[in-house]
Amino acid sequence: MDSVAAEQGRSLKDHMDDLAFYIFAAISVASAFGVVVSQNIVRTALFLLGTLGGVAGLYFLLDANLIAVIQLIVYAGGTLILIVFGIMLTSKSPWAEFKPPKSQIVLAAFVGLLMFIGITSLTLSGEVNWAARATKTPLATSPKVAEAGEALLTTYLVPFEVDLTAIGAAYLAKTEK
Amino acid sequence: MADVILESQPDINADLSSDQIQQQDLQTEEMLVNMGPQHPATHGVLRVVLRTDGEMVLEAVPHIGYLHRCAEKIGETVAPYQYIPYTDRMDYLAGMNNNLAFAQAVEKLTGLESEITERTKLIRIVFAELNRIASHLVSFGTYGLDLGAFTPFLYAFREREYILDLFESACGARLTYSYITVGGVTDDLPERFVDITREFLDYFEPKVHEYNLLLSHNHIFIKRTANVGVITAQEALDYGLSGPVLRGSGVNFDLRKQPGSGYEEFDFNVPVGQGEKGTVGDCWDRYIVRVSEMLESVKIIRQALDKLDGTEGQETLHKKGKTLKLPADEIYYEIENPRGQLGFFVRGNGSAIPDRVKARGPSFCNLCVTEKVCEDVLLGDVAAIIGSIDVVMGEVDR
Amino acid sequence: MLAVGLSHYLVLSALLFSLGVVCMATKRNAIGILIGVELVLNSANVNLIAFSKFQTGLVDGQVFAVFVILLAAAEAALAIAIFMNFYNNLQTVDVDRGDVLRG
Amino acid sequence: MASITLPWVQRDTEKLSNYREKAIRLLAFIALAHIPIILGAWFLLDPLSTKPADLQDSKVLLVPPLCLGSIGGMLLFAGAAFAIYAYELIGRVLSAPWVAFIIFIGAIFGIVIGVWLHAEILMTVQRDWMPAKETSVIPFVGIEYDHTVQSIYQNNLEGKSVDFPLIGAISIDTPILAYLMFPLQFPLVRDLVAVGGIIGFISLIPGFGIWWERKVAGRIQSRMGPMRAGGWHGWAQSAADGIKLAFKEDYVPPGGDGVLFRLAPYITFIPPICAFIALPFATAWVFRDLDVALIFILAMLGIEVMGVILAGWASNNKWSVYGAMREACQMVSYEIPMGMALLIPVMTAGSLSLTGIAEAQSGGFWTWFVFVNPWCFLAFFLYYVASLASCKRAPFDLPESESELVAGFLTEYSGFRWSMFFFGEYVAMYVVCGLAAILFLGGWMSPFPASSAEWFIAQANIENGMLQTLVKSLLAANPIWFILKATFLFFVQLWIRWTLPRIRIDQVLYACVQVLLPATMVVLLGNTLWILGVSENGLNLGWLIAIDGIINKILAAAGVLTLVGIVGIAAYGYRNNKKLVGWLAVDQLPGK
Repeated sequence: MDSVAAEQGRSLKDHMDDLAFYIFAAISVASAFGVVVSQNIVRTALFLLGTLGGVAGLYFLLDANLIAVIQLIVYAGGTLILIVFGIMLTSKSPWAEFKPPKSQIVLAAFVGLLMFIGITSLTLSGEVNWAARATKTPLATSPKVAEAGEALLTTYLVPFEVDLTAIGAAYLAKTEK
Repeated sequence: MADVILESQPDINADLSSDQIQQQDLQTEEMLVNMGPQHPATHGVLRVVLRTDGEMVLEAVPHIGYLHRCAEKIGETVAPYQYIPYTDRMDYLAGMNNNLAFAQAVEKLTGLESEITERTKLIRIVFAELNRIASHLVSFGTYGLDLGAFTPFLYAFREREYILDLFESACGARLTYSYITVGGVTDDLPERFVDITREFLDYFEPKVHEYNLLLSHNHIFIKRTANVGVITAQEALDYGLSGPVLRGSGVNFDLRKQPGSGYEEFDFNVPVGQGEKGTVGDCWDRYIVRVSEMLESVKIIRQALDKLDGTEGQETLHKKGKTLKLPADEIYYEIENPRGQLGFFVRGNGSAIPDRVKARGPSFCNLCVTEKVCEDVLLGDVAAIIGSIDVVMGEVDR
Repeated sequence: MLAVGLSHYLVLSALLFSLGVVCMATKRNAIGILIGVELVLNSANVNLIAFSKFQTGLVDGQVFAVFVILLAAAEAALAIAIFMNFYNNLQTVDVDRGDVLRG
Repeated sequence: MASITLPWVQRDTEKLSNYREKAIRLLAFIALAHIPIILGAWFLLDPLSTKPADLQDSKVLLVPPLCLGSIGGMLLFAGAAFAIYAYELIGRVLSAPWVAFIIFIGAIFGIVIGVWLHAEILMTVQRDWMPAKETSVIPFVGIEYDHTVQSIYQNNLEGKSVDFPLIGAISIDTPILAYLMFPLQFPLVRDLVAVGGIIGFISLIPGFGIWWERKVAGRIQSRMGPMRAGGWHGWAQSAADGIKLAFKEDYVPPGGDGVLFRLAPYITFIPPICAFIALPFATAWVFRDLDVALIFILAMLGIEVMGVILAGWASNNKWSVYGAMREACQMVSYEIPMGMALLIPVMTAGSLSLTGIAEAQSGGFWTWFVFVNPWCFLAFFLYYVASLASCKRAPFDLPESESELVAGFLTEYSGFRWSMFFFGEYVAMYVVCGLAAILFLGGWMSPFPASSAEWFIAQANIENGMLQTLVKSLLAANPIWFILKATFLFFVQLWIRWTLPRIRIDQVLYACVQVLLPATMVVLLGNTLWILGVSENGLNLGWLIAIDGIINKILAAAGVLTLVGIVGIAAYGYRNNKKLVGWLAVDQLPGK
C-alpha cells in the first residue's frame, strides 16, 4: 500500500533518476564483470575505466557531485593512468597473460558468490537491516560542495592532513629507491 | 603452478648485482626503431636505425642506398657534355654547383680552361652563388620544419621561387638546369637579368634579418639546437667533413678562399661557428653559418653583377665543349658546393668517353658523422642533428 | 519500474565487492590484483555515499569517500612502485613467482 | 566553383532517374499520409475550446506533440521529395558563391540565434512555469515584464494579445504559441533541446576551427589557405575533408589489438564533448549548472588521455607507443599546474561554480580577474601555457610531432577514426579557451560595466523596447561576448602554433616541474595573502588596497594597449599587405 502511494507521488524526474540508476549500475557491474573475466591486462584497465565512470554517474545521482568529479579526476584521470603506466612498464609484450588454473577460478567464483549472498542477506534482511532503517526516499537536503569542503578543513582537518601526509610519504618512499 | 610456463622465465639467480638494481630505477628494454626510409625528418630516403632506451637514443646507424642510380657508372659510358644532366640529379638542390664542378674538372683536364671567357666565369659565379642561396634556403626552411616550426619553411620557399624564376629565365629549367656545361654556359643571359637579379638581392637581404628574428634567435629554437650535436673542430677534421658543417665547428676553411677558385677578386667573409649560443660546433652554429653564408653570397653576386656590365658581347659557350676528346690523363678537381666540397675525379683514355668518373659528395662524407654525434641524445635531437648536417640523399646514394 | 532505494545501492555495492574479491583471487598479474583492490574500494565508496544520502543526510559520508579515493591513489602509487621493483628483480609481475624472500 | 557531381550520378543516369522518380513518389506519399494524422489530432484536441485546466488530462497531453511531430514530419518528407525533384536547380543556386556564403553565414547566425532563443524560452519556462508570478525579470537582460509564461499561455489560449519582451505585442487568434510552448514545461524536452543546441555548436567548432586554422596558417605563411571548396574562401573545406575522410579505408593494423584500436577514438572524443555539459555560455546557457563544473571539466580533459594511450598501445607501432607515452606523461604532469592556476580565480571569486565566477567579473573589463591583481594576471598566463600542453598544441605537440614520431599515436589511424581524434582535439581546445575566458576574461560579460547600458539608453534616448533590449544585452552580458573571447584565445593558440618551434620532451617536463609548478605555487600563495590583505573580512590593509587599485588600473591599461597593439598590427598588415610580402611583386618576376 505504502509503495503504491509512493509510486503515485513520484514525478517524471524520479522515474528518470531510477532509469539512470539502472543504466549506471549496469555499466559499472558489466565493466566490473569484464575486469574479472578479461585475460588481457590492458583491457582489464579499460574495463576499470568503465566501472569508475559508472560509479561516478551513481555519485551524481546521489547528489554527491564533489565525490563524482574527484572520482573522475583522481581515479580515472590519475590512478588509472598510473596503472596503465605500470602495465606498459612491466609487461614484456602487451599480451602477457598469466592464466590461473581452472580449479582456482571455480573456487574464487564460488567464494565470490558466497560473499555476495552473505553480504546481501546481511544488509537486506539480517540482524542489521540497514535498508529498513533508511528513509524510503532520498533525503531532500543533500550536502553541498561547500559543506564538504568546510568539513574537510574543520571537523576532519586532522585526518585530511594525515591523508595528505600519506601521499607525501608514498612520494618520498618512491624517491629514496 | 605447474600449468603456467613462461617462455623466457629468467633465472632469479642471474648475475644481476644489487648495485645495478640500485642504480637503475627501472629496468628498461632497449628498442630498435627504424627512422626512415619513409620518415618526415630524414630529408629523403635515409634510413636511420635507432637503438633507443625510452626517449634516449643510444645509437643511430644511418643506412643508405635507397636512391642509388649508378650515376658514376653512367659517367663511363657517355661523353662529358652528355654527363652534365646526370650531375644535376645528384645534389638536386644545388644543380648549378654540380654542373660547375664537373664542367671545370673536364675543362681543367682537357686544357679548355684557358679559353673560357671572363663573362662565362662571372655568369658561372652568379649562378653558383644564387644556387647556394636557394640551397641554403631549403636547408634553413626544412631545419625549422624538423624542429616543428612550419612557417619559416614556406617563407624560404617563397624566396627560393624568385631564384628559380631567375634560373628559369636563363635556362628554362627550375630544378635540373644543365646550364653550366663543358665549355661555358648553354646560353647567354636573358634581357634585364642583371637588373632583376639586383632587384631580388635588394629584396632578399633584409629578409634574412627577418628570418633571424623569427627563427634563429627564437628562444625555443636556441634551446633545441644550442649544445646539441656538438662536433669539435678536431672531430670535424678527422671525419673529413666539409662545408658549413666543418665551418660550424670553428674551422675556417672554404675552397672559395683557396687560390685558383675563381673567387680571388671578390670580397667576402667566411662565416665560422663562434659558439654564440652554446658550444662551438653545435647545431645552432651549423645553422647560423648557412644563414650568414646567404648574406655573403649576396655580396659576391653584387660584385659579380657589377663586373658583368663590362663584359657584354663576349662568347659564353665554347664550341669545343661538345666534341671534346679527353687526354689519357686524370684529374681530381673540387669546388665549394653549398653542402661542402664537391669533387670530381675524371680519367680519360684519349677518346670522348672517360674511363672513370668518380664524385666525392659532401653529403655522403658529412653523413658519416651522424653515428658519432647521435650517441646518447634524445629522440627529438636526432631530427635536429640530421637536419643540421643537411644531407641530400640524391647525392649520398648517387 | 522499481523505485530505487538504499537497498539497490547496497546490492550493487555487494556485487562490486564480490567481483573485486574474485578479481583479486583469480588474477595472477600483480596489476590485475591492484585493479581488483580498486573495485573493492569503489564498492565501499558507493556504500558510504548511499548511506550519506539515504540515512544521515550529513556530509560525513562524502568526506570519508574523499579520504578513500585519496588513499587509493597513494596506495596505487606505492603498489606500482613495489611492482616495479618486483619486475626489476624477477622480470615478471606474476605474483606466484614472488615466493623468494630476497630482493 | 566546381559543381558537385556525385560519381554514381555520372555512371548511370538513366537507371537513376528511374530511382529518383520512385523516391520522389514514395516521399511525397509519406508526406501526404501525415495530413490525416494532423487533422485527426487537431479535431481530437479541439484547440479553440480547450482550457488550460483540461491540459492535465493525459489524452490532451499527448496530442500537441503528436500534431507538431506530424507537421514536422510532413514538412521534412515533402522537403526531401522537393529536394530530389529539383536537385539540379538547387545545385545551380547553391553553386553561386554568394548564395553559399549567405547560407554559411546564415547557418552560423541561425544556430546562434536559435540557441539564444531556446535559452531564453528555457530559462523563462524554468523560472516561471511553476509559480504563477505577476512580474518577472529576464535574467542578464534585466527587463521586467508582467507576463509569465503561464499567463502568456493562458492569454494566448483565450485569444488575447500577448506582449513579448523581445518582439512586442502580438495578437494571435489561435493559441499556436501555447502549443509551441507546451512541450517546454517538461524537463526532458528542455534537455533534449539543449542537447541539440550543444551538439550543434560542438559540431561547428572542429569544422570552423580546422578551416580557420588553415586560413590563419595560410595568412601567416603569406599564402591563401583553402580557396576552392564552397566558393567563398574555401568555407566548405572542412565538410569536404570530412566527407573524404568518411569514405576512406578503415584500416586496422594487423597484430595490434583491433578492439582497443577501434574503441580508442571514442574515448578521446567523448570526454571533451561531455565537458560542454558543465561549460556555461551565459548565465542560463548551460546544460547543467554544476556546482563543481570546473573540476568536472578538468576531469573530462584528463580522461581524454586514456584514449590516446590506448590508441598508441593498440596500434602495434613503435612510433605510436612513443606518442602515447609522451602524451601520458605530458598530460599527467601538466594537469597539476593547470588545476592550481585555475584555483586562483576560484579563490578570488570565492565560488567553484563557473556561473558564479563569471558574475563576479561583471563590473567592466577592469574587474576581470586577469587584471584584478598581479597574481591573477600571472595565473592567466600560467594557465594558458598549461592548457596548450594539455591540448597537445604547439609548442607542446610532442605526442604527434611529425618530424620526430611520424605522427605519434595517430600514425596508424586513417579515415574516420583519425578525424575523430581531431574532432576531440579541437573541441578540447575550445573548452580550455572557454574556461580561460570565463575564469580570467569575464566570461559572457561585456567590457563595460552593467550600468553603462542604462546610461547609454538615457543618453541616446532610445524608446523602442526592442532596441533597448538589444543595447542592454550587448552592453551588459551576452553569450556572444563569451564566444568572442573564447574564439580570440583559440586564435592565439593557432597563432602560437604557426610561429613557434617545438619543445623537446625533457624541456617539456622541465618547464612543468621546474617552472610552472613552483610558479603556480608561488602565485597561489601570493594570491591567498593578497586577497586576505585586501578583503574587508580579512586584514583590510589600507596601503595594500591602495596598491591593489593602482596595479589594477595599470594592468587593465596594459591589457587595452595589448589589444590595441594586436588590432593595430593586423590593420597595418592588412593595409600594407603588398609591402610586407615584398615589393618584388609577382608581375615583376624575372623572365616573365
